[in-house]
Amino acid sequence: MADDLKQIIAARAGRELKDGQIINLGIGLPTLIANHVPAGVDVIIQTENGAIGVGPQPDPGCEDRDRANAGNQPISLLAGGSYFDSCTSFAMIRGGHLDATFLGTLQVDGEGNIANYMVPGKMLAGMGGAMDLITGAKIVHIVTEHCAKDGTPKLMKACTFPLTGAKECDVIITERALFRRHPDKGFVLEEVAAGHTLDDIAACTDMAYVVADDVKLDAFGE
Amino acid sequence: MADDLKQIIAARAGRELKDGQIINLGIGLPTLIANHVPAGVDVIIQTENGAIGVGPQPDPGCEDRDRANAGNQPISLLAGGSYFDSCTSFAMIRGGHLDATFLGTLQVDGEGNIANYMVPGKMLAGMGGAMDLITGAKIVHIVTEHCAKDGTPKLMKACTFPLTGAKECDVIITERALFRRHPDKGFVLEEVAAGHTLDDIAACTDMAYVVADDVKLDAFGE
Amino acid sequence: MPKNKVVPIEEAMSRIKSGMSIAVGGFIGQGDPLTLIDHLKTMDVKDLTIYENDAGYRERGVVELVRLGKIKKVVASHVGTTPYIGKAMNEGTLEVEVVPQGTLAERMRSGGAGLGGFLTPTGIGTTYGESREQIEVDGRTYLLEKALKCDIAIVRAHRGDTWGNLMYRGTSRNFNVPAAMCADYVIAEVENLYTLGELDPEAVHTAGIFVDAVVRANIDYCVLREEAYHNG
Amino acid sequence: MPKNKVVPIEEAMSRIKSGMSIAVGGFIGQGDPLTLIDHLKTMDVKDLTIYENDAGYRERGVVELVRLGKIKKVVASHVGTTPYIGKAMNEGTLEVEVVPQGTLAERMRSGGAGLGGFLTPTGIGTTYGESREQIEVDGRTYLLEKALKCDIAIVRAHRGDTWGNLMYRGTSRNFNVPAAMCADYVIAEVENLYTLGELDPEAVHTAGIFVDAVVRANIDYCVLREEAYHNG
Repeated sequence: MADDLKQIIAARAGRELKDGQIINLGIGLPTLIANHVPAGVDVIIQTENGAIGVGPQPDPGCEDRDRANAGNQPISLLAGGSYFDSCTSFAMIRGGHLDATFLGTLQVDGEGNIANYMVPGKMLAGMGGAMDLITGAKIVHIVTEHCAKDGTPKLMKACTFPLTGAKECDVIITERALFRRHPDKGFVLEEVAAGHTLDDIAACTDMAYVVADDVKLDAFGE
Repeated sequence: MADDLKQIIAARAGRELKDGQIINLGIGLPTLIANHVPAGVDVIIQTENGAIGVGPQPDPGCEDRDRANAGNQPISLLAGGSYFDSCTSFAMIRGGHLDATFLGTLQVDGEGNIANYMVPGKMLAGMGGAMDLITGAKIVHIVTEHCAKDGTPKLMKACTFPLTGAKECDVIITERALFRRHPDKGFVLEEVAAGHTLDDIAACTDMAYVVADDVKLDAFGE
Repeated sequence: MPKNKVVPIEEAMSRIKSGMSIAVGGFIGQGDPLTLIDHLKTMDVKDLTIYENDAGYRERGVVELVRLGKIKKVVASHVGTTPYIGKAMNEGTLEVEVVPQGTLAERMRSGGAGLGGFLTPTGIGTTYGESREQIEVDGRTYLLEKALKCDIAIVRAHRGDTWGNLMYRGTSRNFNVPAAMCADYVIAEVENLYTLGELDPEAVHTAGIFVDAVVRANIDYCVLREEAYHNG
Repeated sequence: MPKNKVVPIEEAMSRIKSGMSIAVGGFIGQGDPLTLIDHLKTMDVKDLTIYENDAGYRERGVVELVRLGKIKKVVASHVGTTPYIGKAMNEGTLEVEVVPQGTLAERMRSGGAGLGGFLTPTGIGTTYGESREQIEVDGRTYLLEKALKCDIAIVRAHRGDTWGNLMYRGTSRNFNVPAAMCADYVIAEVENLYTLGELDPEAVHTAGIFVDAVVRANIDYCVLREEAYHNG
């Protein structure tokens, strides 16, 4: 994914953060969201390999192999942070102690199903902590490029790859749009990024959704 | 139970200890076994409320309410000991990491059943950690006065009180005798304390047992 | 920056309502949250269900709440250290349920860890075991013990910071760790309150993520500790 | 006095035989027991089954043992950080089973804690979940995940004493804690070896009761740590 698209998505995702939330950011694009926490909002970042209170990346030369996130990037620890083992980490995650998680995906569908760990017969990375995060975090955000590299929709009628989580996705943020799932209406298109139209979104989205009455066009600009 | 009987039982139980064993001692009489560890034998004592490496009782004036055993007696901690929470404590106990436990009882029978936590309609103390200890420790020793206060046998044909553990007792040590359970023969009377005869033991023991070919009479004297 | 959870005791404890379930840390006085229990004695609540290893030691601890008629039921591994509990039970004013100590601790942890329960060999073949569903795994039979989730938890730590990171002292750690995990609202009383960053991040026993409110202990436990063995 | 478990690496590792299951601590290089893995590379063993969060990072870690043909199967939550694993799997020289990270950690802990398994909501409704027995508790469906018990565990600690009390550093703690619980024979390599009593009894992460052999690390992890981010 192009860096500028990543930054657009991360910036919009950052604006979903609420003051005081405890969050976990997946590897790759989701990690960038840490750079887009709005002013006046304090969030606490947990990393599933065993730390909470993750701070900014240390300056070059000050990294430490034993202070890293789940993507092996060096981290610092804020005052009040602590380290723990994997069982305790997933007690936090599975036990509903995280307010939100942000994860990338291969596919997501209108039922809230997420498929992001394997392409049958091709690629098996493994689900890592994603299955637990999707199950345990109070709000599950999918942050992803709207379409796959070959241009096919990632927001599907129904996921075709093995699921990482069933009916767990709450919010989908792409470089083109933001969808939020409501208990009865399913996914609602709330925002369309500047440069895109409602028709554009319809054309590149197989997933069932409804358009919000007050859908915001030319969004993502703030 | 009279103190001298307790000391006889604790002394004999102490001689069951092997160098390097990790053990847990129940509240009351079993705790006395710590004073009867034979010379040249080092054992490590775990207490289920959350310490391992329990050392001698501190001198008067040096006790500390936060360094106590499961019976609330003050303890010291030997070099190499550590503290932990109840989940970790029972991970040790249930997980088979203890070599032996020594517990008192209300009743025990020839099947190795142990009943030591309630008298229906009369007394409900609760099993505390005993059920886990009986299940998890590699060798379960029952240390008890041979008969109840009213003179009735505690070594029963079959326990009548609710069981704390089923078929888990390996060794029974009373002030009169030592029985060890063999896989096929059941409990074998191995030792009779000085001052008692084989007939005495038979008269005060309802539990089925066989007498060892090399049963040691006038024992417990060392 | 993690938020400051230090609140007046009245504010934290006002979450407790009649009929609620409360997990209580401590082990026959070792680590019992006596400041919070003392406050609860003054509150107009009743029909509480307590999950704790025991009910305190002699006349101190949850047993005091039982005497005041605030407790409907105690679920514990052992109530032999508080004779009044047996009396109340026999008089029919208190329900008591006893469960194995390791099982109770693990049930709390399971609730806090989002598990539905666990399979344990403890209790197989006993009357207690008959009260549980049995499940066979690879030829061995286990009891299915359900996760425990409480409305409130009250715990005591020796040190705590403003976000609720906690460190316990000696054998006072015990049930405070799992109790602090298993409730919707977790109140920690701390003997010594620290600024964020003062506690060693490698040595924290309960991370602040599990804790909702931090209250300063108003009991001098250090004096209590020294006196404990001199006054019998 | 707790016994001295410090032994030469050859003696500890000679317990490993072909066909055994081995739990490995660490997380994509953070806390991986590289001294022990390096030694295993020199040993004449094969058909090992590895339980680890991953298979190492890039070309370092358990992946090296896979390259040498010593590994039959890897059970991990993620193998994406070691591209060779996918290659070996596709070529049919290696079996790979992936399980959720929290499930794998908890399976190790359950094995070490004497439990038969646990009920987790993780994986419900997925293909993965279909490989597990489902159990309903109070109206909610869970997967039954079985406890894991291995023949051997190899872990790395930053500090350890002669009895095997261990302390980890930063995010290197991870799977080292549950791995050190779940095996019949647990080998810990320690970067820094301490005399009994030097480690704070309040701050020990893995108690020596879980550990069978202590080996001195022969890798300068402090140098490795400093170099890690400078050489890419």
